[in-house]
Amino acid sequence: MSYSKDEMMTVAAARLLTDGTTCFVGIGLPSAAANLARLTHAPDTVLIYESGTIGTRPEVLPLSIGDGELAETADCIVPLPEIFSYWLQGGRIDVGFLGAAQIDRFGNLNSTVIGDYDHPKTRLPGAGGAPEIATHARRIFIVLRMSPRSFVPQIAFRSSGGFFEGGDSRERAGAPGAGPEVVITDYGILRPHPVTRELQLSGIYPGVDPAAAQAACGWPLAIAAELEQIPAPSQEHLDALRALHARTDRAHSTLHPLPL
Amino acid sequence: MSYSKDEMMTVAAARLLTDGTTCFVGIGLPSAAANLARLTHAPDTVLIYESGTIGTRPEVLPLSIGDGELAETADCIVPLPEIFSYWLQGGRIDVGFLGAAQIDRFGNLNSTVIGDYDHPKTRLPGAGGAPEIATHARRIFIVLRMSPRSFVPQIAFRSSGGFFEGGDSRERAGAPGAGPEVVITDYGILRPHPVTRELQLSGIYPGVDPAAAQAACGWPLAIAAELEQIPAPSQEHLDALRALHARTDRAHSTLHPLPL
Amino acid sequence: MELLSLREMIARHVKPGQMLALEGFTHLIPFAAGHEIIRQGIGDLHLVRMTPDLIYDQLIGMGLVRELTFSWGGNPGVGSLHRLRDAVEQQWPRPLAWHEHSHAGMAAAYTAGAAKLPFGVLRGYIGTDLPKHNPQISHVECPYTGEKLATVRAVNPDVTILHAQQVDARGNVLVRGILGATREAALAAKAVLFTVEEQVEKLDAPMNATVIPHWVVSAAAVVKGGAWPSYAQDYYPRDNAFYQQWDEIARERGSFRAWMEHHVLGTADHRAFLQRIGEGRAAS
Amino acid sequence: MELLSLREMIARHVKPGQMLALEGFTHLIPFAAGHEIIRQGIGDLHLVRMTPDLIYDQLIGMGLVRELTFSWGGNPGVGSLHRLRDAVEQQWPRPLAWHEHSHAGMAAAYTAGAAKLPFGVLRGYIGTDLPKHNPQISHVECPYTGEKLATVRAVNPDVTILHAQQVDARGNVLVRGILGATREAALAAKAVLFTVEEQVEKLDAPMNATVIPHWVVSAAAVVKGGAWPSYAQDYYPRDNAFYQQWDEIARERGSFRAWMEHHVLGTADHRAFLQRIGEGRAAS
Repeated sequence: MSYSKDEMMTVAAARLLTDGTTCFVGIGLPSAAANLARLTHAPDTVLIYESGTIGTRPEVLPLSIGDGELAETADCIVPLPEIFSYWLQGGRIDVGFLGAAQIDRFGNLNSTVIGDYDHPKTRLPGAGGAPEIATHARRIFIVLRMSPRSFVPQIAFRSSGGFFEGGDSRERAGAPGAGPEVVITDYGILRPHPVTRELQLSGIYPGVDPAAAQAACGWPLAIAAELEQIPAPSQEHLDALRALHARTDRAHSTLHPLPL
Repeated sequence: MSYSKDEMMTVAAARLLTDGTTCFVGIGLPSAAANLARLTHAPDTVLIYESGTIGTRPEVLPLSIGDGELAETADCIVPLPEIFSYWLQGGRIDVGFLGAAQIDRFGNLNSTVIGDYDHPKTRLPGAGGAPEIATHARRIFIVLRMSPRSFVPQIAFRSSGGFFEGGDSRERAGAPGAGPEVVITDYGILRPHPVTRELQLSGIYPGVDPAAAQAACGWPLAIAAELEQIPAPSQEHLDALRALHARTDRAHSTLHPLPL
Repeated sequence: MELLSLREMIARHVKPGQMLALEGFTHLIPFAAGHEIIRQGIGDLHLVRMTPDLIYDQLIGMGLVRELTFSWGGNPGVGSLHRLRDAVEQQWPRPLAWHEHSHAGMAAAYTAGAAKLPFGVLRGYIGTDLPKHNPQISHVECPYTGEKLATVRAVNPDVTILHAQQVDARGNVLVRGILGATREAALAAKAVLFTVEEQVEKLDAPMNATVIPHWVVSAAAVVKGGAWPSYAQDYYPRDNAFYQQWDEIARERGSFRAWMEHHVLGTADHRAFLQRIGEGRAAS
Repeated sequence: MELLSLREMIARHVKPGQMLALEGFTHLIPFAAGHEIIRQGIGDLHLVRMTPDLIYDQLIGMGLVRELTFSWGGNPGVGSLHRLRDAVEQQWPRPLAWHEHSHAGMAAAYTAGAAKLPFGVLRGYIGTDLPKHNPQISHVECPYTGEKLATVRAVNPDVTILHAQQVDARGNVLVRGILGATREAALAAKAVLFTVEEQVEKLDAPMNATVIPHWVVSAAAVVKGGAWPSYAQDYYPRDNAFYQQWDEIARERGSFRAWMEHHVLGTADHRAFLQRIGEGRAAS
């Protein structure tokens, strides 16, 4: 059984979701992982997209966060301001699933700029829902492919906060949620050290050398005292993920008639 | 053609509404007057009840501000908090129609207590929507039967503000709306003096002696330089009002089957 | 969400001393749940409602209420709530502390509660005496314009109880018609209980219907007619005649007590209560 | 409300230098209206949108935009908005000032705008660098708890333009499906314009549907397919394939200009625009 790095990563992320979890999902890998969990071991995962759709069960992955599929399969649709006030800030989200362009050793994320903010080398899309997801969701899962360009000693801009300057600096700033619990990469899984809150390699995928993970990280990556050997994806997860991607590719490449 | 004092008062209030006016309506005489206007000379009056029903066209007068009739005939229904934030405070109401237990010479209203607030002689229902209607509606119409007990020199409690202490004290307090434009009574109509803002008798119903109005007022009621002779209700208005009340009485005395 | 009998739902989730909100603006007032609280004699309550209506008149008159937070305390279209007045004016059957808002203020307090903000902001209470008597009303300065605006302290009930039309097999609840501040009261609370007209396999809910998802509902009970004499849109109308009769029933302490004993304390559940109302109507 | 042609509605209501919001969160984005602004060359605009999307990429690339207020500036599910990037990184075709929020902050700014409050409050921006760069973000202290909370200055566009499914004979507008911040953007604005899929005698609106009443709508224009390549629930789906193609079209200045000239400047109206898109698809 062979599988790609992205498949391993998506399955590893999905497995972390237990059934009945209320999950605030961003587009991309987070959406794939959360839907994979819902379609396999966690059928009662409640998916919330920031477009205002609550309890969606899409058959294919949405390309945008507001595809019609999300509205049609939702338990309810609420105005977007309400998603952020009553539902996210209201403390009703168990897990916030985030991606980013860059992460630092304390799980702070940058999705805003590379270079100077006012005269950026590269302007990225920006923070979107992430700052308040990172603040309010009880637990934060981050999904990000590892490379020295994405796992950096110093992010150019803090779009959303993880453990801030480490230690208890997050709690002191008054953020209600517990902060990043896990960073799922294509090498393995990072978790914060319980005291310093610095991200450490805590789990490694089959056949991956921890030294390779360290080489892919832009800061000197510590390895946890007990390094978990993360199992390969099950056939069930792989089959479900591949079927989901196949359905999604078909749906997104379908040319619909123009509304003439 | 004979008519009652209440009929004269209701028709006088209704006539003040021009077509297309957006009107925030309370239960009782205001609701009767606004619906009478809608059913006669001002069919496009937009009625808004604080229950969240916008653009209602009830066939019978609601007993409560949230009767099903209001929901069934509304253009839309919005949550109650939104009525007060987006619609009233949002500056979208032309006319706020208020009643009260007591009024003072500056159009301030009391619907809270008679006697001391903490140990009241008579506890009244309270302010409800009135304080912010009185603040935000562009124009305020007040409907109240006149007597020395209701038109008083000093109200026991200011539930909602009219012209405060008179003069420009309302404007200085930052209330956006223009304040009470007219008080419709069962003797005639009072309007504020343009400078002092003290209410004066500015119009009198047919056959009513201005001295009788003065006797019914708890403060020395000034009479405007030009006292308007208000015409009697038209047959059309009277017929429509009586039919409305007859329909309403029938509807409210109908015993519905219990939901067993 | 768990589906329980009304008796069990109230017994399990409502405790003496709690802050309770039974909401519904004229529409969908959870009378059956209020009556069950009376039958179980759960007291020392801090009740919150925009419009106390008849159900709070009954709870207050039965001596179960310590505090009341509200914005309009009358019998809609009829007049006074005599039991509320008796409690305020004569401390009967026990003294009542009250915290009084305008509707806009109460709405902002629920909205802040739902958003888990400690306060709400409104351009409100200008020129009124209410802030003098309610320390939950204060002011804040706009950091951009310097304007002074009113604030209200958020309201976060221990339990909010609502009535609605339908619950589905998974526990999602459909609310149709006039909403009042029900959603805000629900989301502001630590626990949310529903009585509903019926359980259905799939909600009769078009896209954009108002649905409370199952995972924010603590428990629900099917109670047909559970809002009577208030109403449930598309099920039964408001019993305006009863609202008018209540004025007479509640005017005197004796007639009030007798009515409550016969109709509420003397019946086992809401169906028996409605039957007794029916018997009275047949006899008159 | 008056029903106009799209050309006349834009000509009459949209002026150079205004603050405009074309809202719709992925769904119901008013593309036809944006294209008409481009055809009429109305410039020097301050554009507001949570997600600038392709339509603002086009307006920016055509040099019509002076300022941008936003919270996420990408091509959803695809990547960058290349014209937005070019304006920010290279000041092409003109410099762009930008005011950046989080989604929660933008939502609070629209909500405050709709409520005509000068600011909105949120427990937000904690530990982020955004407040350092956006003076529209500040803080306020809770008068009850002392907690320091974030504020955002209200957003009140001169004109908000939206797309919706239906307008009825009296001018009421039905919006169905994902709402985003459309109602808040509408109610925050001084004038509200709608393009709609169709005019009907009576809206296909169950109780509690989202309807914008006729008297808050300044003008409406029937534009079939007016949200394409975004979508209109129950009318046509999002053209995800076009969103993916846009990445290639907009990557270079030349290909972008050529595409805009051929498809937008070179067509008289939205129908002609869609026909030209269709011709391109048939040829490929």
